[in-house]
Amino acid sequence: MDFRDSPEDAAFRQEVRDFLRTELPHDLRAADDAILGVGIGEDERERDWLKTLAKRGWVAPAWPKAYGGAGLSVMQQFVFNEEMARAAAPRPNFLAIGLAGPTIIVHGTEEQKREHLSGILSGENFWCQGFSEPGAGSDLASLQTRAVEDGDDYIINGQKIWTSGAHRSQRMMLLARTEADAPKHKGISYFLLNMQSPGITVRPLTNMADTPSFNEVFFDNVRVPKSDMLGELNRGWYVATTTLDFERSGIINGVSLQRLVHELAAFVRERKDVRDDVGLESVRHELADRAIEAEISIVLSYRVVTMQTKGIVPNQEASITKLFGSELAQRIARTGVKLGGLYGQLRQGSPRAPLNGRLDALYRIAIGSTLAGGTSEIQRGVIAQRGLGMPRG
Amino acid sequence: MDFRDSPEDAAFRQEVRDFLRTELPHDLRAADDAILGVGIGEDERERDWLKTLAKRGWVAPAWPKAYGGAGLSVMQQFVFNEEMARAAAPRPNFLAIGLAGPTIIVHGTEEQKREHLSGILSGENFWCQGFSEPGAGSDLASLQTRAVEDGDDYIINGQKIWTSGAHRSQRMMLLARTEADAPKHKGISYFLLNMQSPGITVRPLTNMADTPSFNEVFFDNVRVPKSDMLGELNRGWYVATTTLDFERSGIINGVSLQRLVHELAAFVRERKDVRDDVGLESVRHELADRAIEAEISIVLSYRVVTMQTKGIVPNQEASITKLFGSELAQRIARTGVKLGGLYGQLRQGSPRAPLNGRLDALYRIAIGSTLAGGTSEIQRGVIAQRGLGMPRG
Amino acid sequence: MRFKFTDEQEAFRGEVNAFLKDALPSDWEGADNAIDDESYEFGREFLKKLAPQRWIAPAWPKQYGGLELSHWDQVVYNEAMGYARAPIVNTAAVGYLGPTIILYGNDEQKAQHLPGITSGEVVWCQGYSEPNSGSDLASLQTRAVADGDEFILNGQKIWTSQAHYADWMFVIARTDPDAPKHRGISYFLMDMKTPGVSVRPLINMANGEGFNEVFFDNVRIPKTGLLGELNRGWYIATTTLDFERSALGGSAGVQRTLEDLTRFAKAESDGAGGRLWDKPLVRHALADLWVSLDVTKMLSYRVVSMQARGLVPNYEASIIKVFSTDLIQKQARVGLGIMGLYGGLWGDGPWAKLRGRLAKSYVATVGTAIAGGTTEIQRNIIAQRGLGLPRQ
Amino acid sequence: MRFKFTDEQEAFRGEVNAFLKDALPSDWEGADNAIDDESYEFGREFLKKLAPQRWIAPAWPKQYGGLELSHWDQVVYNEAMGYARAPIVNTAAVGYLGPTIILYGNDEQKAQHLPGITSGEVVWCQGYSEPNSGSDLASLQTRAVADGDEFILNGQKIWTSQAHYADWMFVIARTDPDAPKHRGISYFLMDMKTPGVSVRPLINMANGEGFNEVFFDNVRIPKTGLLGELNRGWYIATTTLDFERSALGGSAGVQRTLEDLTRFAKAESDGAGGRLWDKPLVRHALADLWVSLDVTKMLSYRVVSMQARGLVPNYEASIIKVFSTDLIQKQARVGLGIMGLYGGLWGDGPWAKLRGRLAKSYVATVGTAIAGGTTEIQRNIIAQRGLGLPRQ
Repeated sequence: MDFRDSPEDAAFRQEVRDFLRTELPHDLRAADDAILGVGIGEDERERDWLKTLAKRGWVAPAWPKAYGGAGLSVMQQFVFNEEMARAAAPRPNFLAIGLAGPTIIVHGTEEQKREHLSGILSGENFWCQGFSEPGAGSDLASLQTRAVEDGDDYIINGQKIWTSGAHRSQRMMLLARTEADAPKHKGISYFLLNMQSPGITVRPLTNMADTPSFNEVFFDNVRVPKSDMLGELNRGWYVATTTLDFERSGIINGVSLQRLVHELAAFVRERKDVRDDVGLESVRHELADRAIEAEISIVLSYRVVTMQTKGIVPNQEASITKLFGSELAQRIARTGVKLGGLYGQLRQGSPRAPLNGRLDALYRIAIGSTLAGGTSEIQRGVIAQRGLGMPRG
Repeated sequence: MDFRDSPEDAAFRQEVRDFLRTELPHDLRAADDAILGVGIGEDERERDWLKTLAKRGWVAPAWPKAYGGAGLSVMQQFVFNEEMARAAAPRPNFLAIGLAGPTIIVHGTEEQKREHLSGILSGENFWCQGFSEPGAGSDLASLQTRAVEDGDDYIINGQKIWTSGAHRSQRMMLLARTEADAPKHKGISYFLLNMQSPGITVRPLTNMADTPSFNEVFFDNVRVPKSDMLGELNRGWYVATTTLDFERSGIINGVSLQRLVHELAAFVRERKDVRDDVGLESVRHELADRAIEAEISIVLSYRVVTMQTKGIVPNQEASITKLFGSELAQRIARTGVKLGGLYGQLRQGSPRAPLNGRLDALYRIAIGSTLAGGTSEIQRGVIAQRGLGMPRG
Repeated sequence: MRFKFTDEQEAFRGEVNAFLKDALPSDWEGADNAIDDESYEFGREFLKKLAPQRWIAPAWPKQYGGLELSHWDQVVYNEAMGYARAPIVNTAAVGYLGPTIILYGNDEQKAQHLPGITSGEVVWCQGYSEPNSGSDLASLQTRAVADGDEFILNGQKIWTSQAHYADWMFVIARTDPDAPKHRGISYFLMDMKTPGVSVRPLINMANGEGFNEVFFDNVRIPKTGLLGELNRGWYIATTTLDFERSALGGSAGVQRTLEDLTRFAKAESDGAGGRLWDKPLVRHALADLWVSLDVTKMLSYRVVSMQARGLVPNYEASIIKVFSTDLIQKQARVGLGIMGLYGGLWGDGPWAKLRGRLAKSYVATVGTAIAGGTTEIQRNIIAQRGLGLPRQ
Repeated sequence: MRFKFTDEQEAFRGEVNAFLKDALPSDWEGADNAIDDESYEFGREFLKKLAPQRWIAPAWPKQYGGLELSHWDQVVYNEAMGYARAPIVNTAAVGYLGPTIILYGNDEQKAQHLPGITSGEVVWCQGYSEPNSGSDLASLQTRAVADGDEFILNGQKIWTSQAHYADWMFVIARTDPDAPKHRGISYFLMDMKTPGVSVRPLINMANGEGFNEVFFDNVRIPKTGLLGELNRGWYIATTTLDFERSALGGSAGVQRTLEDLTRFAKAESDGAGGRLWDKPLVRHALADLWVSLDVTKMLSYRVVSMQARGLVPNYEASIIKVFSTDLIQKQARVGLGIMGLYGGLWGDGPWAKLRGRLAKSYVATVGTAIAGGTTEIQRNIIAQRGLGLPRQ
């Protein structure tokens, strides 16, 4: 067992670190992005930074070189993501780079790859994920949105919910039912829907996390050409599992959390009034606990990525990592707003908000993180089953 | 609403307090008893104290005066118990005074009352409760011990478990099945079993709490005369519910817990090395939390006793009181052994054990208190049902 | 001992409830934590409806527009208002300022200010906190310098609730910079329309502009605006006032939300053919909230019982603060966990369950835990006064 | 990065397991936390079986009877021993004293003492703590006064594990009362049979006599019993020794108990037609224990990885202490809650499930949490060294 980077990984880490030190403008460094997970948007300077990344193939470092990526190994991707987080560098949009692109690379025709991949890599095209529907809960395959064949098109009717970023997306990864009578997993097709098509209505869901905002998306006789179907007719669920696999294999990056804990420590070191208000010992112990936990989160994610590197599928190991990380994010947020005192409640953007309002953002988002991508309850179920050998609950 | 003693209750409280101050020898004061719940045993000086109590009718203050009690109201009993706990006075054995006696007073014949009550009041006769059996869990009525008629006797065969104090008892409140084919609640009879009868074997269950020790009791063709049956044949379950009602109406006495918290505070005030070891602020805050909770426990028990006084049956109010009190006892124990440092782990009797080893005793007993008399889970079920209007879980 | 409200008190509760049924819209689901213009306007209108009953400041002496309500009646009143989630406006004036004027004000000041409060016409904000003064309020830096018949005020306040809506502010400022810090402070009554006063909102998490910064740039306050003696303002500001009863019965709102949450768990599917409230984890979580609520309620009643007997609650009041803050935060977290993604929605959309109340509570409680003394400070009070542990 | 043991390490694990299968009775359920005469005798016999493999002190240099086992091999060894719940005897000699003698002892001392340890013949106890010295060990009061070829020892030690069984004690005592407190202490090797030594057991909760008080009444130690230089004993006692590897892989025992507990939950009825492990509350509780166990294991591996690379773990080791202590206590509490009344039973009776292991662990952990630095102290280390917060 060895907890060290291999010599090659260490060299790569150094390369990324050097690159970030020399190329990333200092005022673009902000941990907000790593926490919020929004990704680079329309900001001009961030778009310049995206071009800098593109020169190395580091916009989509996991993609094969043939499609404009860097073909990094699983471990190198992890190292890359760690260093980006440590430097608080703005990152390309995950939905496009991490989900849509890789799914198209696996299942797309040559035309589809040509049409979509470059727009994703340039950061011009945002994507959203049209999987969830109201009432379906965690059983995604019970979706009701219909796609009916009509000449060269399909006509879509129905509704999606919890669609992050739908309001600014050019395309949607859309699942719709193309065969009503088939078993639920076998009548679904996967479309690369143009969000400018007539009949689409996007309505924001006002929520406490605000960013990335959730939306409802309504389809009223929306036409999607057959050429925008990804994979085969009625085989869309299998294409979707590829997307979901990419989504699930995302590893909680303990480095962002650790960075935040250290920023909190710095905040406390500087602010005597804060220390006085909450009592120094409480502060010490609470921060110490969070620091411990952030380190644990890092070690746990190392294990998952090491397993993936070897082609082993992490089961309860992934669940433990996710459970621990998401609950830790909540604890850090609570510790943070508590230490921030009255200032801790100020919103991002308020000039008096400590840590540029990241406490506020994390506090509002972290409560959702135990829900998104499998609630804590589900993770505990996996652990009971795979770790302790209990039957399904 | 008024949280004060009524003038009568206040006068009575003062009377008890004066009595305890003048009559209770100082070196008999020890909170151990209140925590352990053993009651006065064979100790000569404690027996003298029992006689002092007897002069006022305060051995069994709840019993009617006709039977040697003081006929106190529910509230007066509570006040009496509080003052006894505050003074850390040794108390008469609860199984005999609190359960066996009152049940006999309700259901016994004149002969049975004559035979048993005076031995209970004098402290000569100890009683144990032969209800639980292995495998029956919380469904007491599923008991398997058989009593078969044979001339003027019944012959008992079977086994009981968790029988506190069986090793030193003269009598047992015994439930046995007298009609095998009847519905389970309707074939049970209630016996006042002489523990000196041949065929009884008492085997201690070695357990971490040690005192009051649990036992198994085995019956091998034990003869009990028909005159020792309490109540009617096959109606024993209804007699038993009387006993169980007396058992359940026992109110957790927050004063014992509060006393312990104050003793802990005194211990910390005196012992600088303890404060240094655990850090003063931690100590302060942890003790403050326990002090708060002890006061809450007291207030909650006041409410229950007030309801009883008015003839209202406390439902979720009793469950809340019990749940909070028993979990609090555990927290106080944990706080206590932690603050005691290495000394906190020493057993009762060890000269270096702080607070005369009461920390040790409480720590070992408190973990069981969430099980005895309805586990915390059951209490939460009652609260969900009666407090929040949910269906049975 | 008595653990029941009297028949008279229950009758009074019925009277308040009947009024509320009349005064609030039939589909009233409650005021939001976040104050916006519309809800604020609604609150001011509601004040006007309260005024004829003398229910704006019911604890005040009758001669100043109150009813001299007993402590227990005030609990009944607050519980009814809290359970109905009636709008809350001008609490600082009713709870702090009015009683302070009654105690320290001269006749002119009483005549000028008290009727406006009890009629619901004039709304006040409180100017105590300053940036970086932390919990040591007395270290304030705002200066007031005498100039003829006026004082000239310069400096800044922070965390001023509803300053942007308020008509007047009661404000403390340093009038003798050379005196020991507690002895050079005076207490002023200031019209917010005075030139030189500017307000900048502090956007807090709850999406509301509840808090503000207020800046004073050569603001001229007439000498009639000085309350009590010069340089004695600190002692006026820190007087414990028997009229502050707004906290009594405050758990009624928590109870209503818990009932809402239970209804939610009853209505929603558990995804396995049952209802959410069949799940043991949900049942236990809600039962634990009920226990905490019950505990908090009992503790408040005890404090009221003490006050009603003329005793001054000491650490007993601190205990409530610790518990109720914790309860509201726990309720928000547990509630959001039970509600899933839907819990995070707010606004009027069809998916926002319980109108986003739990989400709003989750973010609003960040401030609550701090305001009025942190939990740690309360614990220290208990350790010291309740247990006799040494000061730190 | 590598998260797997090598094939060689796994082969070594097999070797240790095969040995244990042979050396322990077939129905071996594990050593008890509480040591009694019988189990102690069994432990000493077990030591004799380990000796031929050089497995008593496998990390020691070969010339002194060890195998110079690598850190990772030691983890494998400890995990196998821990999971088998093999008896633990003489750890102070193997972990602390032996390496100290190797470093500071003269040739005679090495020849006299080391072979007895690696052969399993001689058992040692540690005489550091004194009453009221708390965590400030250096404030010790036991005196050693030179007298001809001897030192005369007077005073008292406390918390001396297994003093009543030990053959020898390594003990620190004050030899210069006028020097600053760290500079007047010397380090002695003392035969427990020396006249004037008396042992009094401290009965602890676990019902065992693990701890003792040891009294010295004019105990004469020959000058050959002085280890290292006079008055330099404090520095010897506090040397961090690279040979102390007994803690590595310590979570294996916790894992076994968790597996036992899971089996219990599988076997027992839930009283409603199912098994205990069907109850969501039980499932979640056990899953949470598994997470904590896994976390503790990962943390230990990280420390080993550092040590294997020659780095000195600092607060990383403190972290493990905090977590594993908490884990064992939590496991005991959760386990007792799941097991109900049966969990509290111990001994060999038919109703004592898992042989009362959880009950014993519940009471035994009271000492664990304190020994070796309280959790609070560990947290302070992390706050200071890991986060740069100011000292208190």
